[in-house]
Amino acid sequence: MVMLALEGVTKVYQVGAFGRRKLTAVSEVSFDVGEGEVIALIGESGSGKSTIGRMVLRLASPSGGRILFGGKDITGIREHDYRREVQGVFQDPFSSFNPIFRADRVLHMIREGFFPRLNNAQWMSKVEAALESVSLDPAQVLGRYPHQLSGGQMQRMLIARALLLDIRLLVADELISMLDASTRIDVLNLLADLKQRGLGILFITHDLSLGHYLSDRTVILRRGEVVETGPTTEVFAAPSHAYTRLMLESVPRLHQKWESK
Amino acid sequence: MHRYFGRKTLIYLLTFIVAVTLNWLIPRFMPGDPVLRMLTRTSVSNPEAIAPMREYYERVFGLDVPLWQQYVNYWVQLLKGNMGVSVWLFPTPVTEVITRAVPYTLALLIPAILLSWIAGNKVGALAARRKWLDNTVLPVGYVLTATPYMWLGILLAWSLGIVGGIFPVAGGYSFELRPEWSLAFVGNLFSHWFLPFLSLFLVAFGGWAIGMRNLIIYELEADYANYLETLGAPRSLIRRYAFRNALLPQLTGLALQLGVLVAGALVTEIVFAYPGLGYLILSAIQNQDFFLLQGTFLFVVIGVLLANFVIDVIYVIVDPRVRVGMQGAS
Amino acid sequence: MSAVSLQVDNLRVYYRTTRGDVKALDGVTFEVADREIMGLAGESGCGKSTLAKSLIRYDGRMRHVSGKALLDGLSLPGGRYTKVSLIPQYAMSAMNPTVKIGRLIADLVRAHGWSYRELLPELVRRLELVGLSADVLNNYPIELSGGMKQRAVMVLSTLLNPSLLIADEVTSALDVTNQRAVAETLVQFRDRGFVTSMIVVTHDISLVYQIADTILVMYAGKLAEKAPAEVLVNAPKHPYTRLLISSLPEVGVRHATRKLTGIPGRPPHLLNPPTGCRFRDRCPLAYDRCAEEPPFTEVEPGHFVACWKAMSEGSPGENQEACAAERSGGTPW
Amino acid sequence: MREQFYFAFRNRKVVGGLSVILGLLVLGLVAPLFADYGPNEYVGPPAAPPSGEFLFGTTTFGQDVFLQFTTGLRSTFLVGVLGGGIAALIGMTIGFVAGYRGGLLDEVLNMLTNVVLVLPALAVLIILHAYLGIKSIPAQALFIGAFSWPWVARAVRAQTLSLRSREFVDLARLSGMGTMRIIRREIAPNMSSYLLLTFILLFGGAVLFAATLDFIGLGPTESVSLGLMMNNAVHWSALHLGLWWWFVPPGLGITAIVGALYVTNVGLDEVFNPRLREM
Amino acid sequence: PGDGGQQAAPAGAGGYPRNETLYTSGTQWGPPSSWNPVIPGGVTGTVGLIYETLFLYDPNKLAMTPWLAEKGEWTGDKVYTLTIREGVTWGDGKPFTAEDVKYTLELGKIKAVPYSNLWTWLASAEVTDPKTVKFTFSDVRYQEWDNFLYENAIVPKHIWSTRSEADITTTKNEKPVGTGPYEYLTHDQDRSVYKKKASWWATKALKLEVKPTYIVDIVNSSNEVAMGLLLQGKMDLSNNFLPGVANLVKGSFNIKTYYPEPPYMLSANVAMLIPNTTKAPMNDAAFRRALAHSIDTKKIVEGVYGKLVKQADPTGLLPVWEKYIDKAAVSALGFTFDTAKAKSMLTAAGYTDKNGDGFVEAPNGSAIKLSLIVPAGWTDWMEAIRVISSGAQAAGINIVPEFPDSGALDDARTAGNFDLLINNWTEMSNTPWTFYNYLFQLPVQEKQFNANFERYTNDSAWALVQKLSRTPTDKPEFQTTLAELQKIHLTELPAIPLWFNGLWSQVNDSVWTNWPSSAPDAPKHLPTTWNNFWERGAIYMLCDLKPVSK
Ligand SMILES: Nc1ncnc2c1ncn2[C@@H]1O[C@H](COP(=O)(O)OP(=O)(O)OP(=O)(O)O)[C@@H](O)[C@H]1O
Ligand SMILES: Nc1ncnc2c1ncn2[C@@H]1O[C@H](COP(=O)(O)OP(=O)(O)OP(=O)(O)O)[C@@H](O)[C@H]1O
Ligand SMILES: [Mg+2]
Ligand SMILES: [Mg+2]
Repeated sequence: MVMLALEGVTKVYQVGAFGRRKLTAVSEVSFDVGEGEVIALIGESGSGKSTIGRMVLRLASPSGGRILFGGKDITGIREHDYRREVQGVFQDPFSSFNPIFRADRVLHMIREGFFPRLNNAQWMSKVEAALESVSLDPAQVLGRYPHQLSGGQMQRMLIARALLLDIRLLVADELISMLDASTRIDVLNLLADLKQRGLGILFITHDLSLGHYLSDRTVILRRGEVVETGPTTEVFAAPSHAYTRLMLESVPRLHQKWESK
Repeated sequence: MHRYFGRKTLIYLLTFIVAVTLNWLIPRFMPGDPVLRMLTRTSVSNPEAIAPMREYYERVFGLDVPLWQQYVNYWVQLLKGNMGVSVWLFPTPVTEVITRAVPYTLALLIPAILLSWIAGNKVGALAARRKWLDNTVLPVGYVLTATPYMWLGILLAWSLGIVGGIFPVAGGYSFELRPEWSLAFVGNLFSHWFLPFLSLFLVAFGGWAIGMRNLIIYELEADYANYLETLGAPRSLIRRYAFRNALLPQLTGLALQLGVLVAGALVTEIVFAYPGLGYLILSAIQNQDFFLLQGTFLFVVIGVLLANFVIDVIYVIVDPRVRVGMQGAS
Repeated sequence: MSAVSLQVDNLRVYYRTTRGDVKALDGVTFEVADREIMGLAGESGCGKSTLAKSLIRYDGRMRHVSGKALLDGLSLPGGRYTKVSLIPQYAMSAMNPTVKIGRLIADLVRAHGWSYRELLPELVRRLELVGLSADVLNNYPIELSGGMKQRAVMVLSTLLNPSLLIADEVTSALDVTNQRAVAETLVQFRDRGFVTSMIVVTHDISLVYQIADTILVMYAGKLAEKAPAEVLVNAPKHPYTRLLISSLPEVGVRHATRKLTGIPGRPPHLLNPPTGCRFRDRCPLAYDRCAEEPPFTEVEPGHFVACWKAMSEGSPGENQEACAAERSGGTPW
Repeated sequence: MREQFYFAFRNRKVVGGLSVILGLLVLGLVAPLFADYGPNEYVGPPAAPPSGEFLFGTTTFGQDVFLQFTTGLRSTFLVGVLGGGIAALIGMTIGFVAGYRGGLLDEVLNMLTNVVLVLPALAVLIILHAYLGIKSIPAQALFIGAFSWPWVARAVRAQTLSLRSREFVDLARLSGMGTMRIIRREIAPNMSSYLLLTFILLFGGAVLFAATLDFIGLGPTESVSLGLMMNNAVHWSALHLGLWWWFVPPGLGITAIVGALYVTNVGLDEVFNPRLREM
Repeated sequence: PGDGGQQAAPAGAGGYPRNETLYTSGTQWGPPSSWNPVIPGGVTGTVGLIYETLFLYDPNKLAMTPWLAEKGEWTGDKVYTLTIREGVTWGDGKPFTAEDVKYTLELGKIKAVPYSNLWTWLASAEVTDPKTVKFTFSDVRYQEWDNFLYENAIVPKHIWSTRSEADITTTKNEKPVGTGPYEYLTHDQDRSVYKKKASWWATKALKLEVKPTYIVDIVNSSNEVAMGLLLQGKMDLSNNFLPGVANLVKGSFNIKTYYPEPPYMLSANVAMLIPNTTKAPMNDAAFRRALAHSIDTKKIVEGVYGKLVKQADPTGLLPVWEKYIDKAAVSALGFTFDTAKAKSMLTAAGYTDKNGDGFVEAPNGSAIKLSLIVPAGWTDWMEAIRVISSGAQAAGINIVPEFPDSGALDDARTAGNFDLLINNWTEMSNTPWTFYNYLFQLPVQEKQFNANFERYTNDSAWALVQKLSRTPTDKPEFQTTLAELQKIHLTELPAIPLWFNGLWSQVNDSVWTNWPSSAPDAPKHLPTTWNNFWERGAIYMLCDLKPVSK
């Protein structure tokens, strides 16, 4: 069942003084995300992945096309209501936390915005449940400062933050690219668990192997345009677009050396 | 490039318009009647004579037409280079009063600005290199920048002028001389110029030295410095680069500081009774000569704008980053 | 790979901090042979950059505690640029923004007593080799794109044919396609003799595997394992290396078919690292001997490892087979 | 935070600077309380040099220079705090809003900033003072503040621009926070050390500004200030009559306060900026 | 001559020989800007050194001295006949004629000329022969006419008549051609320089010769600059107010003042406390008198001015008019500082402290809080009103000193929006009439420009002032009218005389000697360069000077 659908979404940035120059970051992008489905949005730097993510999160508005959520144009949904169901986690765990506050502030912000009426005990039990669902020990992470947490812990906490709401779609923008190889896989596995619980995920990455590991379907983006899309296994097994092939050839693999050009 | 200068010009133009309007506006909504002031100040002894004179001079100063027309006239006249007639020094045109004073102010300001900038930067750069120099330059620099211009002026006038008797403490040149191109006269000009110059120079110098020292230290932490270091480049090369790069923010700093320096020059002139713009401004205030005050204000604004513009041009010449940014490349 | 080029012997370098010394490099001993490209891998914070830096230059906070590093008999740090050179991680900002690239190179080589004019033909040749025209010498760094800058820096760093080149995370900020180009250029530089040997620092084992002859894995300020690339990837002996490799998602591995697992726990803090094997707390194979520090010993020719278990096993044991079995679960393509 | 306090109290510049500032502040607050006459009253012999009775001597009228000095310190601190505070408030508001909101508003505010930036502040203040006749220190501070904010706005804008793209801001938006709340609760606290440094510089600037205005006789007329003391000293020929005790203390006071502020600023910069600590 | 003078470079390398040059200052407060004698604001000496007047006024003899005029007399009820002096030539060699006199007076028909009101009471001026001008009046104002005769310079018709009306009132007249002893040589922003003319009519006619070849008048930038120059001997005569100069006179700096002891200076004008008599309680003479008793003028004289000024006579009449003062009236009606008396006077008039705040309230119970204003920056006056306020407060009158900007103060004074202020626009002149004209002028208008700032309405006093103007000085009536005016002033006190401002003058006698002073054998002329004082005899000072022989 289609949950989120992008229809010919375009984003043009005005750059330079008085916006005299135009930069098309995203151009006529269409794809959809189903309930409990992981869509990998893969592309190189500057290809417009984050811009799409931000538009889906309504942190930026499209200059053209529509984004539908549950069949409704998202601009028609109250922002507050929308955010209950769609949340995001970003690339850089270190800059996702305001370094001067305790890390759990990100959780309490949700309370202010969405659950002002819960009393402390109710709230705490909710928080603990969310933390446990991302396999964090509440006692270990609550009340700590961001620099006292590991990258993986931080990202988990951010996911827990999203889970405090009854979200249906999570936009994960490069959420593991800053993590160490060993921690990265744990977060990735966590996302896979969430998917199993019915959460739709828009998984944004430049790392083909990560996209491949997790996603059901893949969208390959290049300079703001979709060059290839399809079920992940198919895209990776038989890339139809030259660009996809080039990327795949360039990926360094263990146990298999690059073929010399 | 065009866009960059277009934008800058727009800002300067806007500033100019704001300044002119402010200038025009303020005296018209403030207490005090300039004409009356002029008449009463010059002790016209007969009360009955005042009313007709007042009427007459209102016309002379163009104060008898509606406000909007005064505003338009003001611009028209201004663009013709006419800033009106001084009330205090009636009937001398304001421009004439100003042109007489300007050479003195420029003679103070330009060398003080340039020399302090150059010397401050050099010494600051040296200080960043040597611990002992740093330990002297830094405190001295802080004391100097923190010194109010007039106080340093007062101290210099008192110590080197009045007590020491080495330099004269007032005026542009001695009263027994007439301007001419002789060694004696130029020497005399110089000796009168020296102390006001020195006080301006010293205060500004402190600021630049500290600025440069701190900037160099930042620059030496920059990636490129680190890289050069890694490649075994000699300290002197790295310092040369750091110095060069630090000069750029210092140049911006110069543009930002212009207003302050001009202000410093004004008060210094007052301390040393140096016959420049500062002294004119003070007199214009004391004598409520709005026209002269407006004129000097505009003059200062135009001067600062022009200097800013020159700095912009220099900046573009020396900093490739601005140029490239302007072309919209990158 | 004949003569030894770089010899590092029990090198200890600490960082001074207010809370005590951070033991970022705590007694490392290894060699890099002539014409060897050695990959240096490990988790973030394990001391890779510290090792790289201490071969070139100590910064204000680094403290040499013991040991030495010799490059062709020259004691390091020393011979910067002519003997040891570095391609920095921050290639984008490595060049003075206000000086033309040609001028920068000229200043730099002259400072080392070379004539820019004489070097110019070679410089142009090398620029062309990496796909840059000689015009870039007349450009300011800002006028080049990120990739161009990276390549210009590579040429600049190796212009004087240093014996040892250290490339610190040169590819991590690049896209896959550029990453490959840069990595291959590094190999070319070695092949053409621009540099004698090379240390490629990276946290990406699969990348380093593509270009390196040998790979050295560090853990918490110490060496864990060094072996020829092929061996290290296919038959690692140190449990840490094994776990690390098995946690790497690869194109071909899918969660649905094979769930990878991470290494539990976090690396120890280097202010007060535990005694004995530093991986002990996270190691599934740890036993009482591990309380004693394992030496970094050669268990097979060219294969060094610091693990009691690995040493006692001597040859690939059952663990190795288990790993191989797991791998076969991946999609074969 | 605690670490910063630790470094602040170990930093010689911070400790030295703060001691001078606090010392003078306490002097200004306390010393006038012990005088049973006003700073403008003729209480001693005219033009007496410093003595046990009149620590800093007396003016030509026989006013107590020490009392004037200490009373003047109060004005100096007041004008510094108020003027610096107002400039900080304006500059930060404009900087935050321009940097965070961006777009047309940013263009307009930026233009405004640039215009005020190139206007020579002292010249503007002089004409404003000349026409309006500033009477009280708060009024003077207001005017000083109103013209010394642009560089703050610029700097804060630049910082906000970079903070705005930090992900915690996005996260705050995702959590339903409004613009002003984000600026107040997410962005500003992150810059607090920077804002403190800015305020210190503005404080010093305002003190110098006020002294300059007072000196040319455009200061608040109904109070005692250090600038006014210098003005009076010069006006009553203290230089020629050799009454150095009349014009040295006020200038020294200003220099000490402003210098100490600058030094504290650098010290704090070192505290907040670990990179500089080693120097 | 202007040009010729400029070309004739002085001896010495670009300078002026010190022993032939007189350095002065104290009059010119801004860059020299006008040498036009017709409009106010001319450079020091424009009238006096370059242009001259028909008469001088001699404050020692209280009499007019013919100058460009040989004589002038009332030849009819309303007719004044003036004979001009022979042998006077303009700087360009043309002779000075009766036509010049007529022409100059008729300039007054231009509205912008300060003496335009002359023609409201002067009917005609006729040249009856080349030496004689006959003036016919519609209203004879003897005092005002005398005043006119010695204060206004005559200009050469042959030059000025070529100028348009607008030119005449706006020209800077950069090449002044006059009859006086000096010609204009050059100027810069901070100085103007005069050179002695080769011949001056008075040398032959009156045996007078000005001694300095050059006069360099230095523009005041501030008093302390003047003090510095004076101390260094680089200035001979400073007509600035130099606070603290008393110390220097006592020291060995070659610095002298007119009197070697307090008050050091001659008196030039009277500073008065002006109450706004249209407001309560200042409209009550009893209150004003009580206020007068509360002021410690001595403290002002000594504390603020360091005894450089003199306490004013209660009548406000300057020392030159000493002989007109009605001593009996002063002892009966005068006031002195006496806080207790001020208090009792207040009580007697119904002003008592009803609410116990330490200050009196008006008889109707309303609180009194008055502000006393002087311009910000006028430090001596600022100090003075602090003394006045504290004195008044001690007597129970709540007066607070305030220092508005001088423009705001001008407005307040002109429009009558003030409680109390200080003003001193009453200068030494040929007649006390100017003083009473200043004091009592009627009608009080919406704007009072330069007289009767207290807005005091007293028709009989004003009638007396007008009568005074129409009375020749030598008539006994003159004295009696004056006495009546003094009585009215002392009983009503519409303005409270405080102190006599000095005719600030300090000389350094290391180059020039024989300065006017109170010493028995010294000249007694006014030692000043102030505008309008040359005609009050200061010109003689230049003739009396002697260079110190080397
Ligand atoms: N706020 C903005 N204003 C102007 N241009 C922008 C803005 N945000 C992004 N862009 C531009 O839009 C293009 C797409 O950017 P985007 O961040 O979506 O790329 P990305 O695929 O996420 O890249 P990366 O992998 O580097 O994160 C880039 O060229 C970028 O410079
Ligand atoms: N200047 C310093 N002061 C104190 N500790 C430092 C300093 N630089 C590095 N360290 C510490 O030394 C250890 C090793 O750092 P190093 O930079 O060598 O790691 P790395 O392996 O290069 O990590 P990365 O992959 O993140 O670059 C880390 O624990 C780090 O926190
Ligand atoms: Mg992105
Ligand atoms: Mg590193």
